[in-house]
Amino acid sequence: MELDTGATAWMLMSASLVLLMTPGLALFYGGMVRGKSVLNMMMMSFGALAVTAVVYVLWGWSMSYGADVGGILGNPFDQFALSGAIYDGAGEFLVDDYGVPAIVGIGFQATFAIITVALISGAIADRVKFGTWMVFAAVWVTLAYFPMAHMVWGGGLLSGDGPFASIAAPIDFAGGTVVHINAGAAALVLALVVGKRKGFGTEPMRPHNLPLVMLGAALLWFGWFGFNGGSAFTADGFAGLAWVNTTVATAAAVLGWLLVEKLRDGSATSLGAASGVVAGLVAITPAAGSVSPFGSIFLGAIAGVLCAFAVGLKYRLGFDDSLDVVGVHLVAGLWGTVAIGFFATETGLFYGGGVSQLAVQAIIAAVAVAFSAVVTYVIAVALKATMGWRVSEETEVAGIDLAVHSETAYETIQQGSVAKEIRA
Amino acid sequence: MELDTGATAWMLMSASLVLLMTPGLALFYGGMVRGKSVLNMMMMSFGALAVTAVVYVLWGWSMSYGADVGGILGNPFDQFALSGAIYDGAGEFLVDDYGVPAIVGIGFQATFAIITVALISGAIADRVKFGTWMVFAAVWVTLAYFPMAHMVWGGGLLSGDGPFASIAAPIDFAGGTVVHINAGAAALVLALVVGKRKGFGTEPMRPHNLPLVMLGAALLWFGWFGFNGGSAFTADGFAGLAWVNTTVATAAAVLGWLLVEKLRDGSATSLGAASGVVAGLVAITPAAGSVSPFGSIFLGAIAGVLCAFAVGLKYRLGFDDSLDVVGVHLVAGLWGTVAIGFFATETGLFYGGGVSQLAVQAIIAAVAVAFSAVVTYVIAVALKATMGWRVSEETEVAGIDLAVHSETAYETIQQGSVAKEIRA
Amino acid sequence: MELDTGATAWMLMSASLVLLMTPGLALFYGGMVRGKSVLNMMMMSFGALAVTAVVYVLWGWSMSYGADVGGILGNPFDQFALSGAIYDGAGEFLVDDYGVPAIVGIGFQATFAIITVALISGAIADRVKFGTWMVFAAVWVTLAYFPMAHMVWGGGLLSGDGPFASIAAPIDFAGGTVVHINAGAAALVLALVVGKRKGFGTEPMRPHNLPLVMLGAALLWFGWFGFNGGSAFTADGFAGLAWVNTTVATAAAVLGWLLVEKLRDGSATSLGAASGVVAGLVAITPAAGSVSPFGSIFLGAIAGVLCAFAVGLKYRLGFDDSLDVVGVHLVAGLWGTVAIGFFATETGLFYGGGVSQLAVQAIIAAVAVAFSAVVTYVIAVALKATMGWRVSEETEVAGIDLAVHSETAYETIQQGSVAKEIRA
Amino acid sequence: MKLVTGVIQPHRLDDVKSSLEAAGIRGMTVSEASGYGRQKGHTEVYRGAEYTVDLVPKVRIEVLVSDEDAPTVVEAVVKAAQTGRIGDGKVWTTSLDDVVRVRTGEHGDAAL
Amino acid sequence: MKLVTGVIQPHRLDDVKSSLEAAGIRGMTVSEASGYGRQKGHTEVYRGAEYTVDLVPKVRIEVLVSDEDAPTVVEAVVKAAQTGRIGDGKVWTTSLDDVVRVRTGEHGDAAL
Amino acid sequence: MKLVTGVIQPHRLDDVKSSLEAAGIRGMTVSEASGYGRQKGHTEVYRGAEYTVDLVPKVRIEVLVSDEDAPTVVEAVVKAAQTGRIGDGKVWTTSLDDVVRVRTGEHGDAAL
Ligand SMILES: Nc1ncnc2c1ncn2[C@@H]1O[C@H](COP(=O)(O)OP(=O)(O)O)[C@@H](O)[C@H]1O
Ligand SMILES: Nc1ncnc2c1ncn2[C@@H]1O[C@H](COP(=O)(O)OP(=O)(O)O)[C@@H](O)[C@H]1O
Ligand SMILES: Nc1ncnc2c1ncn2[C@@H]1O[C@H](COP(=O)(O)OP(=O)(O)O)[C@@H](O)[C@H]1O
Repeated sequence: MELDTGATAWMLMSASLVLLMTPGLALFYGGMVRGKSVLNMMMMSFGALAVTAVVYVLWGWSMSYGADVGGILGNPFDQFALSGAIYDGAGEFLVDDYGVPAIVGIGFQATFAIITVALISGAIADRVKFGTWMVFAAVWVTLAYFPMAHMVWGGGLLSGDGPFASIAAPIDFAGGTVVHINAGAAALVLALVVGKRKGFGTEPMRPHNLPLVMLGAALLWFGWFGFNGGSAFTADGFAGLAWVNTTVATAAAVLGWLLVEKLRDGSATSLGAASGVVAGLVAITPAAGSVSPFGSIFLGAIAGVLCAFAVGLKYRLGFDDSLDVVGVHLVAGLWGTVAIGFFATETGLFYGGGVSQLAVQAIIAAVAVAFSAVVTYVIAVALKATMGWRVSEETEVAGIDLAVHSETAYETIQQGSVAKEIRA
Repeated sequence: MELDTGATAWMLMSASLVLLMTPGLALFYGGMVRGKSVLNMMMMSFGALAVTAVVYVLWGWSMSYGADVGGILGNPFDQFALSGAIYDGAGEFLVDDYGVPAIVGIGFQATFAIITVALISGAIADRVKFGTWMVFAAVWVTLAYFPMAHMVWGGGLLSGDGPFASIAAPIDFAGGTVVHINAGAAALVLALVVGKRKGFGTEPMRPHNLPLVMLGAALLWFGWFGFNGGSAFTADGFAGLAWVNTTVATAAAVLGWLLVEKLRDGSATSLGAASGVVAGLVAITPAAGSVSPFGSIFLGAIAGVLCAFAVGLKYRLGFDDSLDVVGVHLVAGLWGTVAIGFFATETGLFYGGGVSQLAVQAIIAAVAVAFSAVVTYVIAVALKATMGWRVSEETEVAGIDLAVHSETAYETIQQGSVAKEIRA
Repeated sequence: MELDTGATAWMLMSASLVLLMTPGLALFYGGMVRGKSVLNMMMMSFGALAVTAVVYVLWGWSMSYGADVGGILGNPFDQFALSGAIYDGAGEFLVDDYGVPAIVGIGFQATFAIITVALISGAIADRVKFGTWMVFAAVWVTLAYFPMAHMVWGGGLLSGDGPFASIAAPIDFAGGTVVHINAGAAALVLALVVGKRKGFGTEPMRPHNLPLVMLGAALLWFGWFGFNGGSAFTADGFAGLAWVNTTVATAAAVLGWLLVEKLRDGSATSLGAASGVVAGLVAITPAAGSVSPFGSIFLGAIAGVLCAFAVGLKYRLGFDDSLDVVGVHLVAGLWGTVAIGFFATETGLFYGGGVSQLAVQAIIAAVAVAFSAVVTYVIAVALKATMGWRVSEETEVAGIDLAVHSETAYETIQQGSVAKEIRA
Repeated sequence: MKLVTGVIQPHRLDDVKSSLEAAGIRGMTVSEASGYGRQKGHTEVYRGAEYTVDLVPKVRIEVLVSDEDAPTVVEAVVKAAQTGRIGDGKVWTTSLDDVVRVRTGEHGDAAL
Repeated sequence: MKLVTGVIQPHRLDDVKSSLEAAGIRGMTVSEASGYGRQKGHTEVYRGAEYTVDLVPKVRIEVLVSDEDAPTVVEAVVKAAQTGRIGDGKVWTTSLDDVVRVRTGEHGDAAL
Repeated sequence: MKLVTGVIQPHRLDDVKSSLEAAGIRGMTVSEASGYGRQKGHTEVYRGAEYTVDLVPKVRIEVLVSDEDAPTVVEAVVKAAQTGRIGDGKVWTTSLDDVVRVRTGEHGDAAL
């Protein structure tokens, strides 16, 4: 295949956009925690980014897209450290079917692994050891993310080449299963294994900086154009359709979420708007290439409504999914994946496509939940038994930033006036 | 036309950049209001974004670019919900003259409608009902924005196909009339209809967070590369020229604004720099494709100087255009539109082009002001009589965030320690 | 050459990304200073941006890429105000060898000049006159940056056409010498000439807003994809390689920095993570096109470790490089430039390439340091003798924002309630 | 000497300042506070979770005065701060043993 | 009348409030403070430079009470704020000359 | 027991702390305040609109001491806070009825 500079330009840009999502998430999450733990929250994203990027180059790409092993994962040694993945035999850059150099695709895919790991951190805010988190990131991305990416996108069990394709070809345009269901199910399991924050449900734990949350949501949205638009793998009509669907579904989700709040709580909130943004983005992710802009309005609005209700579940069921990774990513990820069965313009129920697409979407969603939950549980329990997850109660009360990172996020006059010595 | 992936890549990216401008504006405006109303200010942008995106897909595109009705607007039913706007008869993506899929152009155009509505909100900060604003957004974009876009860009009265083109072809590269004059005139009318904030001109209403303002200005600048660069509709020399003109005019406007401040007030301020950024960006918007980088320096510097003076007018004339939408967008929008008559390298007065370009630019600017003002006035007065615009005086004093959104932007120790119950 | 819209799209985007880096730097630096000088810090970046953009269009491009004068600089009058640089004789846009219009390349190059000047400001935070800084920016970019760009990239002494190319072709992919060594050496000299802040080394000068620092680091990283990726001048495999190397080296640098902190200080900090980001980005800059992703891991990790130690030097040696421009940009810039001699996959020592590449890299690094230091010294001393650099001690103590810009960054309740009069 | 302390509505501060100036008092110290009392607080909602915040923003002012000025000052503060609505706050007076002006070391009424 | 002032651990504020309510006291004024004492502060590290911060976040509460209620209030505050760990803070009582309710101008015990 | 309260320039806090330590006093409570007095404030300008801010940042310190230590403490604070420039602030002394250490419930001088 010849190099297509236009496709390549768009994929380079898409990779850059998706990379930006992780710091965007750090702000989104960081603004939502209390002022005494914002740095730790942000560090969980930055740490996940650092670990995952290195791991991806070493064995992540190979485990996702290397030689298939049982339909579950790629062989990590096949293209270890990208050997054989960048150049062809003649030393020229390998180019994919869209005219995009393989190395660009590698970068693009790495960013998906990164954001998925980072997403999970919101469920266990304010209370876990940074070292345990860093080890978890490396292990989880290896055992849960890379196999899932292989199964769905790398020609594995949940792909068009897998066993369920006989019903209908499963659709996951940009990562409803691999990213959002995966992260959301992991978040649920982790929240349960790690346990509640001291004071959960009784003490106020309100967002300390809502403009930061809105900024984070904005950067996520911006980055998501790469996430969904780039999943067309070139700059064409599908990328454009994904772009428009992403925008309008997200807009509708904001309206849906705000409407629920206005009717139920009496006020449409800015946190609701920011949350609606994410709910809409998540829901449209798997569907962005197969639904119409008109359909996206409904798909998005329903996502907003569903998630606005779902975030309350944790109080009723009593698990401390601190920043609602389950209520937003798992719920909207499931909805978006299943909604394809209704809204896909070619195969969806509402468009006369029958129930087979719906069935296969439900199956891959269920398999994804189960796979992620089991793998996460094993890793989480193993880490609990070895390194331990929790910081001390005193640290939680005094603030994890200070105890774990020896920093406080914001200077106040008093703090600034009492340093005793500076050493380097 | 064949698909041009390069042009498409640039237009996808441009659309993404312009979309980012609205949250950028939310930060820019949000930092400028007091701490007790930052969330409401940001919500006016996010709300405008959500409403306009949905409306655009439903009838906005059709009213802008659908079958012409009297040179004023497109028929909203022609391509309602984008029917017939995405695919050709064979089910292939429609592609425009630049090789860009039509759906990409639809996304790009939607972002312009969104930011235009959001811009207006700065004039009526801190004091209006959120519900009224949301309704205004939907109605105004329908009655004022779509027709203006149709008239200027959709082949209507103010376009090269309209009656004034006999003098000279009117130039509005990226939205001096459609976006900035339109929003600026609407802002003036709305500020007058809605009325002043309690304490305007006597109580201090200083920006509560200037780094946020500067961040917002930066994101606006960044996004504006899509706004102006994307208005070349492909990645070519014109896009490059627009890019360079945008940068250098903006830089010159910052210098112009700061110089006025230094000489008049004694200090060059960061708010002045951020404001100069926007003034320069607005002024170069209509002109970016038809002036030289050298000319842009003067065009931009004059914009900075003009606006630095214009923002003081509201105190003298006594209208509460809270965040100077008139002083910046209307003034710089008018200047930029008219300046083309002087600086256009092919038809401008300074380049030997005579006065016909200048004349036609003045005409389209005047028509745009008049059209926008009249339509806005009717909508604003109708809403005043029905839903009402103003929150109560107590709400204004106590802070609109709390009363309208049940939130406060920043946590303080006291607030955090007194919650009584959590329900979901 | 024919227009290549794909290459042009990527270069337009890259230019936009690099432009964003300067406001990103403003946030990164702004968050690191005390709350009473954040606006001044940010203004140094915005001011450098405004001045440099105008100067670049006037004579910067011509001095960098115009007709060679002695291998040191381009003739400023050759293409003054871009005359002859945009269009060919027939009035068509000039297009470069990659199919990119020359005007796009001009925009891209301008952004490099801008960020380089802004970088220096971190060394002299909190204490210099804004007017002196603005003059310095114009003079320094003219006498230090444009010549260096000419020498390295414009076919001058340090380029592949220069005298050292007989040893091996010097490599500076994206600006290790021109940008980072240049800015870093200038920072060192300036810190020495300007002198220490009152209280340096004894009073606490902690970052006032660490989330702002992390946001700044994120925007820098995002922008750096244009910096390094765009330095391939088209959207191809090299751009992709640069993208992946940039990501993985940066990730490794974060891990390296955090590891040093954990072992030495007991805590991995968020400021360390943000600093590691920049150290990795700087180090990979010259090398991004000539090393492998695997090699980048080591190159980046070493950069993180080196810089984590280097930032302490200023306390020991007693110069007040306030925000560690030397410890990060000079050190990582030197390391990255020299590391090419080890890690370049074609000519590096570790890949059997012998020592000639290493030698030539050391030479160009040394020349760059010497050139920058001497030129900066002359300018700095001249300004000291004429305009003066320092604000008064009282201003430093009370806060430079208030004294120099008549602003304070954040509103507090008291400040908001005592204004006496508003005039315009 | 007396210390007159007032806890008042934040938006009355300017008027109190003017009123004190009118009474010839040219110094005071101000700080932020939160009050809890008859005036009810407010409710905030974050993702459907309702927070009841019963502290209300107030401003505390402290004025050092000579014994004879104390009643005038109390009067001036009360008058200027009064809106008649619940939550207007309290003013109280304490007797002091001594006051020193840091700059000069002066004691007693001379320090005011 | 008396003024009972307490400097306590921030996370005890809620309990103190409940305890005061239980004692029939329905008003107080709260402000942020930092304490320095036996409780040691902490160390922060920025780019390898170590900062010793020996001020610890505290909350100051002020309660105006009648003479007879003062001991009860002191007791209520101390009990609710006590964790037994160093840094629990101090409570002190001052006699007041007068208290005024700003809203009504009432003086003395009626103002409480 | 006495309460010594000082309103001082923020940048003198460190010296005051050292000075108190030297005098054997190992506890105090600090809070932010703004002062209004002879020291003039400053002017800010936002888009050409000028704001006159006449409150100046100060720090308030409170030290509980035994009756006999009070004069020493006042002296120590005044000395350390003095720069001789307008705006150095005030220090005043109040008599207390009682002090309690929350942690132990100790009363009086034992609570200090
Ligand atoms: N007993 C008290 N002790 C200290 N401060 C009090 C007391 N009661 C009220 N306050 C302060 O006075 C403010 C107003 O009191 P509140 O009872 O709401 O209204 P009002 O004084 O008008 O009856 C409170 O917010 C609080 O700051
Ligand atoms: N002499 C003092 N004057 C004023 N406040 C004090 C004094 N001593 C202690 N405090 C306040 O009480 C708090 C707790 O004191 P500390 O000595 O740490 O513990 P404890 O009171 O439990 O012995 C301090 O943080 C400070 O706010
Ligand atoms: N009458 C007063 N009551 C309370 N605080 C006062 C009074 N006068 C001055 N202060 C406080 O002391 C500070 C310094 O006072 P100022 O008059 O500016 O200087 P100086 O005390 O040196 O004469 C003020 O900022 C204020 O905080």
